Amino acid sequence: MTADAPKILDTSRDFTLRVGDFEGPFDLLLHLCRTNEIDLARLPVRTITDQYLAHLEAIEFRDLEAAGGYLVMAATLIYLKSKLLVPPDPSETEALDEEGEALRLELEERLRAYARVKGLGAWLAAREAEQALLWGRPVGALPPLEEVPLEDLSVHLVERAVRRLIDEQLRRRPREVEPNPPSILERMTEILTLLRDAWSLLFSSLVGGERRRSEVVVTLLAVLELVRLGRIRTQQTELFGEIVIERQTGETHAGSN
Amino acid sequence: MPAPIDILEALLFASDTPLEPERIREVLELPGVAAARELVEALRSRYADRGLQIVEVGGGYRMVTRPELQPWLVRLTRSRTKQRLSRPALETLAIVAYKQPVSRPEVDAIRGVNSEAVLESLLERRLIRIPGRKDAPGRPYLFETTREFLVAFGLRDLGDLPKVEGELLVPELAVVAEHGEAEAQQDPGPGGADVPAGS
Amino acid sequence: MPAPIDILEALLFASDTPLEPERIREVLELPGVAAARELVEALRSRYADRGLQIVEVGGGYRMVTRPELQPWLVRLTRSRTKQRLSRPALETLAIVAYKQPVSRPEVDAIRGVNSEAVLESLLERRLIRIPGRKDAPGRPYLFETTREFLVAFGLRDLGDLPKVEGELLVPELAVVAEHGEAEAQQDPGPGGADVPAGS
Repeated sequence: MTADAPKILDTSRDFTLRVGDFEGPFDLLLHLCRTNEIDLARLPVRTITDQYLAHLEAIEFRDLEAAGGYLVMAATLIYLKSKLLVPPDPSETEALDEEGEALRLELEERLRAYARVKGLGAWLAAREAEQALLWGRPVGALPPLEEVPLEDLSVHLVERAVRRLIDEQLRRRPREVEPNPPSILERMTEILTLLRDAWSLLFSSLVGGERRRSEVVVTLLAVLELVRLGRIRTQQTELFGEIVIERQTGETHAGSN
Repeated sequence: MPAPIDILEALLFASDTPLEPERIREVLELPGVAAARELVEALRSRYADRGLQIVEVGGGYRMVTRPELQPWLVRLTRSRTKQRLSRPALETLAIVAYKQPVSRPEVDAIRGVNSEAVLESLLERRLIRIPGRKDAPGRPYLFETTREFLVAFGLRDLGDLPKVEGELLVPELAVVAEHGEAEAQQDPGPGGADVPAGS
Repeated sequence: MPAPIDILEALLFASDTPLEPERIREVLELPGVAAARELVEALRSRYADRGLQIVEVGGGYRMVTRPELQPWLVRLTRSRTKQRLSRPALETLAIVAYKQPVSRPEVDAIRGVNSEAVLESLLERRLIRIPGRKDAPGRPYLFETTREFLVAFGLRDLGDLPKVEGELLVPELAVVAEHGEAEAQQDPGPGGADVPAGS
């Protein structure tokens, strides 16, 4: 690197999405398994779900996007636990139906994979510490590159490169752009704007036609956050039924912003 | 003419990257790579029990200080402390090392969290690079480790990594993966745009 | 405890500036500067007739290669660069040549991949240079070819570049890339880009 060349790479934005002391839902789950000395090959769904939820309450989420990952995991665990409430064979305490068992197996497998990654990370850390004791030369002492003539150069190479690029551009069709999944904040604003004109909204109408999973998750989190802020109320009259979203009456108490 | 061993000493001293046996052979016009390795061994014994040593990393040889001299080197440069990698960075690096080339959605899926910021900082440190894009929806960037990675961790090659039992699985249809993929599709964005493509 | 002479060897090896006798005395906790100088002399005789030597410059000591080994060092540098320019490098150079002055986001957009590393290596080879910044969001650096470029390719001036049919367009994507640049500029993080990971 020439010393006088300005740094063109200056992207170090040191933002981390750490929540509590855990680097994501797997990290938390693995931590719970470790502290309980649980064999990953037999995940006790009931215990682990309760502990996971308890931890979730203790964690302060400053980042809604990160919270999403934790909530998805929580939903998975609760779903598994709900399946245990009606075991196919009442004599067994932790028996899941086929689907539940498959889900549990996947969870276990992913936890095991994550545990391996953590182990490897620790190995790398030890390696790094060892290497930190060794010092190389701060700069090489080789003759600078510009004293070395480049070989086999011909302007036709440059010409050919530019031709190739132009041809590629002609061939390339316009890109189809996927609509961006909205952020939770954007979705919250949208909901509030819609509620200015309508008394109530259906959750399903907010999610959009394609029903992409990311959309549903973002919308649900936005709704939950608005409920928490006291800006809206929700009603669901039956299980898996439509969720109705209403403006919180007496809106003034939440501040009229 | 200077002795080949002295020339080798100067070459190792001057080179800022590990010196492959083949390049030693070429520069010194030795009959073969074996002769190059022999010469390195001879130089090694010259440096036995001294302040410097010759290590094999990243497919070549490098001259470095002995580990026990670290305290004095720290004293010399006072402020210079090496930036250690964070735990998330090390874990992400482990995934890239074992599954390379690997895309961000895959890394995200294994870690269960968004790895964009971590990958970016690893790119910045030149520990990983982008060999291209994956032929998958959204054409996400692929990542692989660099030679600097081998050097930084004192590895001769990727075979020096510990064996893992079982595989690091990439969940096929995991929720996280799908979410990540969706994100990847909306253009590289600020992060994606700034990643160096290893040339 | 390691021998002072070995510590001194490591210090001289790892220091990027000449080492004053006073610094040596301080770091090694020697009784006086004279003792430091004596130690340097002892190390010097260890290196008599070898690939490296210790010279006194700018009021301090430095470890350097012996001048008579320079031809091999040049050969080593050449062995590294003997290959032709890589395809990405040529492509990037072509873009700079035909669209100069051009910013990195624009180069990125045309190539569809990040060109930072390639641009850097071209800068290093002095085939391109930075005449200034673009008056655009993020004020990205501009690149243009150098005289060395003309010399290397045997051109009298840029008018000697062969005409090509059609124009090289900067795709819309440039907006995204430029945005990335903008963020990078506003937010210079703690560690610079060039922190060598290993050494």
